[in-house]
Amino acid sequence: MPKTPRMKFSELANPNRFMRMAWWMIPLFAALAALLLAWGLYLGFQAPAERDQGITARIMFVHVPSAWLALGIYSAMAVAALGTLVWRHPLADVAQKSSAPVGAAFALICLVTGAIWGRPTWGTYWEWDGRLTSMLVLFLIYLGIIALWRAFEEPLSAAKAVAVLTLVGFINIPIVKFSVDWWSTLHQPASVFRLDGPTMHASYLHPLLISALGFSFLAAAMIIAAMRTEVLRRRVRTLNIFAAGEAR
Amino acid sequence: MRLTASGISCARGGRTLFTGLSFALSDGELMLLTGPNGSGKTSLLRQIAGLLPLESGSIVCEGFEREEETHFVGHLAAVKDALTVSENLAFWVELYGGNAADLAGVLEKFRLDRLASLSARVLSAGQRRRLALARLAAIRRKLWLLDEPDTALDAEGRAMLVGVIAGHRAQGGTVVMASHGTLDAAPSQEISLAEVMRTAAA
Amino acid sequence: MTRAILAILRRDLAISLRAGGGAGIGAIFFLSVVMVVPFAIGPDQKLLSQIGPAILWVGALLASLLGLERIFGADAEDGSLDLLLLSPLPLEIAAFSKALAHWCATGLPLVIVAPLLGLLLGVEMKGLGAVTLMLLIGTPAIAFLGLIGAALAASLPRAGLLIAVLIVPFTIPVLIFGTAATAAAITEASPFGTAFKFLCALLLFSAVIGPVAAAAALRIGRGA
Amino acid sequence: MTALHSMFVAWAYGFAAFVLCALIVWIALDYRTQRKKLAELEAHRAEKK
Repeated sequence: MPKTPRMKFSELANPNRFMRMAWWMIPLFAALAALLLAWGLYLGFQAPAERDQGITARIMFVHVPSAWLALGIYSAMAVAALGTLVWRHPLADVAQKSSAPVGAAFALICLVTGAIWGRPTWGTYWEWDGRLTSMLVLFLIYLGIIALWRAFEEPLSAAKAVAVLTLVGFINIPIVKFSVDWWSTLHQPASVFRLDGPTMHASYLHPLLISALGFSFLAAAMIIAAMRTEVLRRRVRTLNIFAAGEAR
Repeated sequence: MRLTASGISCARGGRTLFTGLSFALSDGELMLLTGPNGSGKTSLLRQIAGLLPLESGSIVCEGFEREEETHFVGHLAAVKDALTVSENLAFWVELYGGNAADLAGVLEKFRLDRLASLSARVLSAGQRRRLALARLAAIRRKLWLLDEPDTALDAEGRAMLVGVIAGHRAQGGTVVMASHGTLDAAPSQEISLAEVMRTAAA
Repeated sequence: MTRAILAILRRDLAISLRAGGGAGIGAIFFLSVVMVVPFAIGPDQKLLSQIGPAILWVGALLASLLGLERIFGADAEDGSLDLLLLSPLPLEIAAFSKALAHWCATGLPLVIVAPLLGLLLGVEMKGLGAVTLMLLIGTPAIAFLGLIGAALAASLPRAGLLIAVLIVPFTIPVLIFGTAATAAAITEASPFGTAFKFLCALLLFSAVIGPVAAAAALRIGRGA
Repeated sequence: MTALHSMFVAWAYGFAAFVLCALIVWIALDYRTQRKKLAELEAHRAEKK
C-alpha cells in the first residue's frame, strides 16, 4: 500500500483508519462467506426433494437470500443517505455509492432465479407474480440511483442528490409493494404458486439461513472492497485538482 | 444593524480558497472584496447570502433578519427572455412583496423605461445588467450583496450605479461588493482575498 | 403569500405558453404514442377498444414525464433559482406552485386531448369519460412526483431523460390505481370505488411529498 | 423429469455465480486501476517537489 500523502484539505474524515480496517476485513468476510455458503449449500442439497416442487425448490437457497439482501442493502443505503445528509459523515456517501451496484446485482439474481424457479410451474419465462414484480421495480430504482450517481461529475453534490432520491425511494417502496400486490391479485384469481413454499421444513430452513448468512458476508466483503476503491478514486481526483491548481 | 462574520472558510472542489476570515459590518458601510479570479469572491458572497453553507466559522446578524433583508445580484442577471422588461421586474416585485406602484419610476431611473414593453430577448448585456440592478431599487432591502455589478455597464451606467449605492448607504443600508476596482464607490472597508489566501497557505 | 404564488403561476404559464415554451409538446407526444400502438397491435377495433384506456394511461404517463426538466432547469441556468431560494416565499410552496404551473402547461392538455385520442382507439363513450376523469386526478400526481426528479437534476444540463428514468418507478402506483379506477368506472355502475379512492389518496400524498422533497433537494443542490 | 428440473437448478446457480463473479472481477480491476493512477500521481508530485 503506497504511503498516502497527508492531505492539507481533508477530503475524508478518517480514511486511513477505514483503509487499515478494510485491509483485514475483506479477506475475513470473504473466507467466512465461502465457508458458510459451502456448508449451507451442502446441507441444502442433502435435504430430501420436497414433494410437490421437486428439485427446483433448491433454487430457494439462492433466490430467497438474494431477495432479503436486495432489500437489506437498500435499507443500509437509506441509513447511509441519512449519514450523508444529517450527520454529514464523508464515509457515508462512499458507502452509499459502493453498495448500490451490489444491491442491484442481488436484485437481478433474485429476479432471474425466481423466474427460473417458477418456469416449470408457470410454463412461461416470466410471470407477473406480485413479489417478483415488486423486485423488478426495486431493480429499476437501483438502476435509477446508479444512473444519478454517474450523472454528476463532482462526488459531493452527487452524494447529496442521490441521498435524497434514496430516501424518497425508501418511502415509496412499501407503497409500490402494496400497489403491486393489490394489482397482482387482480389479474390472477389466486397465486397458485407459493415461491417460498407453504411451510418451511426444518431440513430446508437451516440451509436457507446458513446460505443467507454466507451471502450477507459476501455482500459485506464486496461493498467494503468497493468502498476502498472509491476512497482511492477520490484521492486521485483531489490530487488531479491539486496538480491543476499548482500548475496555474 | 450589525453583521459579524468570524473565522469563516470556504473550499471549492477540494481546494481551500480562504480560511479564518473575519469582518464586521454596520449601517452605511460598503465592503469591497478584491482578489484574482477564482479566489472565492463569489463563494464568500453566496455564503453571506446563505446560499452556500459555511465550512467553518459563523455569520451573526443583529438588528435584522438576514433571510428577509438580503439582495443578491450575481453574475447571472436572472432575466427571462420570454417576458418583457416590465414583466421581468414586476415578477420579482410580486414575489418579494415590493411595492408595485413606482415600477415606472424605477425603470426610468435605470434608463429602461423606453424598453419596458420589449421582450427581454432583445436586451444588450448592459441593459440586462441594469434590469438586474433595478431589483435593488424596486424592493427595499437593507443588505446588498453585489458580485461584480459593474460588468457590461458603460461609463454612464457605472456613474448611475455609484449613485444608487451611495443613496442606499445614506439611508443606512449596507453593501458588500466584489469588484476589480473599476468602480470608485468609496468603500469603508476592503478585504483582498489574495492576501487572505497567502496568509492561509503559508 | 398568495400574491407570490400567483406571480409564479402567471410567470411560468406565460413562459411556457409563449414561443419556445413547449406547452403543447406533451399533448403532441401523447398523440404520437397513441397513434403508434394500433400499428403495433393491428387494426382489430374490438381489441383496441378494450385496451384503449390502458394505452391512454401509458401515453399520458410518458408525456407527463417529458417536460419535467423545464421546471427548474431554466431557472438554474439564468440565476433565478438563487433568487427563489432568497425570496420570502417558503421554497416548498414555490416548488408547489411551479409544479402546478407545469401541470397546467403540460398535464392539462393531456386530459383535454385524451377523449379525442380515445375515439381514435374506438373506446366507447363511458370509457372516454372515465379516462378523462381519472387522468384529471392522475396527471397532477405524476407532476408532483416528477417535481422531485426535476429538483434533483436542476443543476445538470440536458437531464430530461435522466429525470424520467428516476421517477418512473414512483409513478407505478398512480398508473396501477389510475387504470384500475378507469376499468372500474367502465364496468361497474359507480366510478368511485376503492381504486378511485386510492388514486385520490396518491394525489394528496404526492402533492405533499413532492414539494417537500424537491425543496430539500434544491437547498442541498445549491449548497454543493 | 428430474433431469429437466436439475437443469433449472443448475441454470439458476450458474447465473447467480456468473453475476457475483462478474461483480467481484469488476471491483478488483477498478481497485487496481485506481491504485496505479494514485501511484503515478504521487510519483509525479514527488519528483516535482
